[in-house]
Amino acid sequence: MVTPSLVLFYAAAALTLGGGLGVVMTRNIVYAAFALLVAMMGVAGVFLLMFAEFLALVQVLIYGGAIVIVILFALMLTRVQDFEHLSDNRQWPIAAVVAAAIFGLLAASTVGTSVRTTTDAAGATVRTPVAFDALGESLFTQWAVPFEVASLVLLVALIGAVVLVRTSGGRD
Amino acid sequence: MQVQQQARTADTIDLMINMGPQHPSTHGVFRVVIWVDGERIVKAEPHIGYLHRGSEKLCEGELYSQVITLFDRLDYVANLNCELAFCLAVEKLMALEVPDRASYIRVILCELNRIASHMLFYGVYGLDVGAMTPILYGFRERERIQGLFESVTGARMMHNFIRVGGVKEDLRDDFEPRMAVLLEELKQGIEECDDLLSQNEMFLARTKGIGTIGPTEAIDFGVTGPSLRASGVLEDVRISEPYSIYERFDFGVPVGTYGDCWDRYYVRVEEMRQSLKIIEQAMAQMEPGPVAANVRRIARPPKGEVYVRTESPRGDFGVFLVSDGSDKPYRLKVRAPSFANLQALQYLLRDAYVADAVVILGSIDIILGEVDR
Amino acid sequence: MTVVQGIYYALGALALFVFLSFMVLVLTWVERKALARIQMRMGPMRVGFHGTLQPLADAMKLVLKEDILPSWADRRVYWLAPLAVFIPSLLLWAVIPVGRDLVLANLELGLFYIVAISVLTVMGLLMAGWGSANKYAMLGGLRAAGQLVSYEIPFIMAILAVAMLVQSLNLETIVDGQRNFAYILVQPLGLFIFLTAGLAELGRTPFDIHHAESELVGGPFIEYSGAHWAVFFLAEYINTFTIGALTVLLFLGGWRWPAMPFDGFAHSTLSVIWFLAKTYAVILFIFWIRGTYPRLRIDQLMAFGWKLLVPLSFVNIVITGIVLFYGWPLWTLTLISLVLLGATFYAISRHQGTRLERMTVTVHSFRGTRSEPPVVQPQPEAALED
Amino acid sequence: MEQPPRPPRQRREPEVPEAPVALDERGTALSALIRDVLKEFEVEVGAAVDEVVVTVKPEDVSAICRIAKDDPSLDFKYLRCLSVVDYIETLEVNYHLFSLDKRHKAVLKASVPTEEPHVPSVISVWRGADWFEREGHDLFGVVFDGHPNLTPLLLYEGFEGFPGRKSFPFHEYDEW
Repeated sequence: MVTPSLVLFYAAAALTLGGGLGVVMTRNIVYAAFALLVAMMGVAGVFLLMFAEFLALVQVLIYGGAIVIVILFALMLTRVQDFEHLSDNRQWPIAAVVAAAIFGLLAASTVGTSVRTTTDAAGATVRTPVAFDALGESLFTQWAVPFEVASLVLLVALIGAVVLVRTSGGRD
Repeated sequence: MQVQQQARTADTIDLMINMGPQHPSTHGVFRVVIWVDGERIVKAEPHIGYLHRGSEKLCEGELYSQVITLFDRLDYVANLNCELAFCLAVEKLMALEVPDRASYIRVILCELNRIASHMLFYGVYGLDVGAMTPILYGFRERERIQGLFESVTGARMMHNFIRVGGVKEDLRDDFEPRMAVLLEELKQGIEECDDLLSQNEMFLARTKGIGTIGPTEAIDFGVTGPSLRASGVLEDVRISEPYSIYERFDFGVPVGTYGDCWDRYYVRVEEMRQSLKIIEQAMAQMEPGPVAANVRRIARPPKGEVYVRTESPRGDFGVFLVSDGSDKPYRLKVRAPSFANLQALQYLLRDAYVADAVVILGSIDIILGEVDR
Repeated sequence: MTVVQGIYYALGALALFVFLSFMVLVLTWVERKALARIQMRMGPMRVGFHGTLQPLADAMKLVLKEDILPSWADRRVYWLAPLAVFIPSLLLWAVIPVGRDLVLANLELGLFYIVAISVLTVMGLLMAGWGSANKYAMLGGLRAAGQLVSYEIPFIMAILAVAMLVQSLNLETIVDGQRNFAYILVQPLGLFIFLTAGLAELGRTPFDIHHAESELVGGPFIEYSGAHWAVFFLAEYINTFTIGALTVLLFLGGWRWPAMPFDGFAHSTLSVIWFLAKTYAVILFIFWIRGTYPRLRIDQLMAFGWKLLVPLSFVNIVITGIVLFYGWPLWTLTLISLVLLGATFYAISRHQGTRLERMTVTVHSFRGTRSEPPVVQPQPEAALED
Repeated sequence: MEQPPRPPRQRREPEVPEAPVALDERGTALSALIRDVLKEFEVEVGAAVDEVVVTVKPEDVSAICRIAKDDPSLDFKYLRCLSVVDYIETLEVNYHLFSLDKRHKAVLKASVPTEEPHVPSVISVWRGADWFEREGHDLFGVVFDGHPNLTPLLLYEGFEGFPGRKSFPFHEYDEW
């Protein structure tokens, strides 16, 4: 049965896939960044269809904001002509194998995860949205350490970026 | 010509930006090529000549009376000051005695012209720093002055009013009452303009400490006028070499301290007040009488050469006149204040931000008609 | 999701679009008239009574105008950029209520949605800047990115502090929480941060750095003309309207009357009018600023954002948290907030270059012919720097 | 510029009156002072209307300007104007100098042959001379030796001829 949700899901999935392909296939670094954004938006759409509004919005906020920074650096630190003569990498079979392996891993873990559902009065399965206060609470109690580690990683990346763009002869 | 090579903080490529000749903030057809590193200017190179009409050469082919019209078109916002400089030069060469009333009319009109010019600067400078309203305030005042000019000279901009030996004609009967009204309006207008922009925190943040130039450098570059006075040099041709009848008036010369954009701006605002003072005194001192000396229609100054400086709104406006005794100037060199002031631009732009470029360029108040001639 | 729901949302979106377009038309007229008042002129007077039809005429002109594609432009990016700016600005309104239940989707996460979507505008500006193949546009786009990303933080933090007061991210709940007093009375500091950051997000004077007519000649929009420029324009004014509406919703009590004798339909209609009136008051304030202030420089803007607004917004959250945690009465928060606001203004006024004392130049007076030599004053060693 | 240039206008015979010289006391004092300071150079001190005129040899210009600026009694810190006058056979380079402190003024003149107009640049003395010299080079073809960047300033690159000179046709030129 074709429901609007299914249509929307296919649309979101197509966006995700198209964006992902765009990232790896374009020669233009700015295009790649834009395509990445499209892929991220597609993922957000999928989240939304799964009633994970919070996750979807986080996706938009973090990646929307982050991609801007990526593009900024792409524009500032590279020249488009740097990539014109880039040929296809000869190691693509290995890359394909690795990609397939990761895909398999992700798919297996997704299939293996049970989704909490309840049944409403009419007997249809309804996904219960996660309560946000519970989400917040578990983030800052049970998962506080991973949360902080993640932010630390971002900090390190930030400092790394700053260090990378500085020449050794720079002042102060 | 490299302004100053900065120590780089990141390994980047400079972006070359061509500001002008079609750019809203270059005040005419002026082009400055700037190389920026991020938002910082590494190098700036001004290009002029887009408005070069060969005025000096054209003057050599015109009668003395016809040259005046060409001078109108040099500094086209302070036309009367240009006319005055030329007429003074010819008069000096001919050792002409200008009637008192004519001198007073000249001074009144020139000072009005100075206010009008500074008002234009005020408005445009507001736009340069991103404020929208000042230009309308400035132009309101300027419009009032030009209304009066129209009634006196018959033209709003290209007056052709000051003549060798005097002025074209006497003032109209309604001049005095109109002038009285205008003076009141201007007094209030200048205060309003001052209130609107001068002490605005953001305006201060944009102009204080930006584009500084010290007195020694300023003199070295030949910077004159308000831009020089802003650097703390007390130099005003009306004071140091009084021409016409300027020694009869009591007026102040505003002098800045830091030589930054704000000082250059405020010196001009203050100058408008002083101009009003001069006009008031002149109106009080003026007496009826002839307005033109007895000069032949086709003037033939004696052979010789003379250099005359006047204080135009932009600075030291000099006319170097070489006469061979004929009815046309043999050689006429105009020392345009904007031309010399603009040379300092490269120095002023060192280490500035892109946004400062506009503010700095605006603060030296150039008129391209005069720069290129 | 059913088909009926889909149709409902589609119709709602259409209605929203029409409503917003109309509001933009009104806004442009109001802006021109307000600025004209400030600048002592008449503003548009020709088309319709006092130029009321001028926005329509302008819109028609823009649509009929030739759309120019610069030959070096990156076609796809160039044409997509207006949409990338416009769609987020429209999407925002999906959750903004103009009255009780007058909203397309009353999301529980309303505020979070707004925060997330408003980030996306940057992309459009960057795309426009990059796609135009113009150096001014490029600089403008980069400036926009830097500015918007920086000011996102205080913007979010100011919103968050309000959400803490209500313990909800739902906009209607937030308005309901202000049934006794508007939050401007509780968090004046929050309002200051929100409005300032909001102005920066909008890119309006004094933060119109990426347009910067005087140096960048319009920034990212420099190459656009006709309908595509109109789309940017539309988005910009919708965003202005959004900030006005959000200010009213978060700090000024939304559509709530102090006392309302009616109920039912009359109540809702009057509420909406009341809400719009408040919004326009805020927007007029924004226009007033535009008529008065010059533009900041990019580094000053960044310094202001990172050195002042970001710490302040964190402080705002901390004090709100402390007051809420210890269950102190809310007027203590008002007090602390006001003190901090005063301290902020004092700090700004003490800042070199923006000192509030009157700056002036020396006037040397003379009488008669002068013979004294001019005074060459020593230049101060430390020129004013910030 | 196909047409041959018009014959240059003849200068009038000196039947016309000369402008009277009226030096004030500052000027008189200055001319004595200049004679004193510049005695090791071959200079000729005269006067024109109200200004002291110092005629110098072109090769001395740079050195004399340096002295004029640095000597505390002359103190010509301010170069008011630098102009070139075309006297058909010679080009005369005029330096209008002014002292802001002492308030005296003088003109420095150096005549160079039109065929080979070479004057040392004074840009190292006054930075403000930069554009004036470029203009002189543009319009009159005077070569200011030592100027770091003698590129066209007012004219477009590739312009032929020197439009300031008397020999340049007045109206018969191609519009750019």
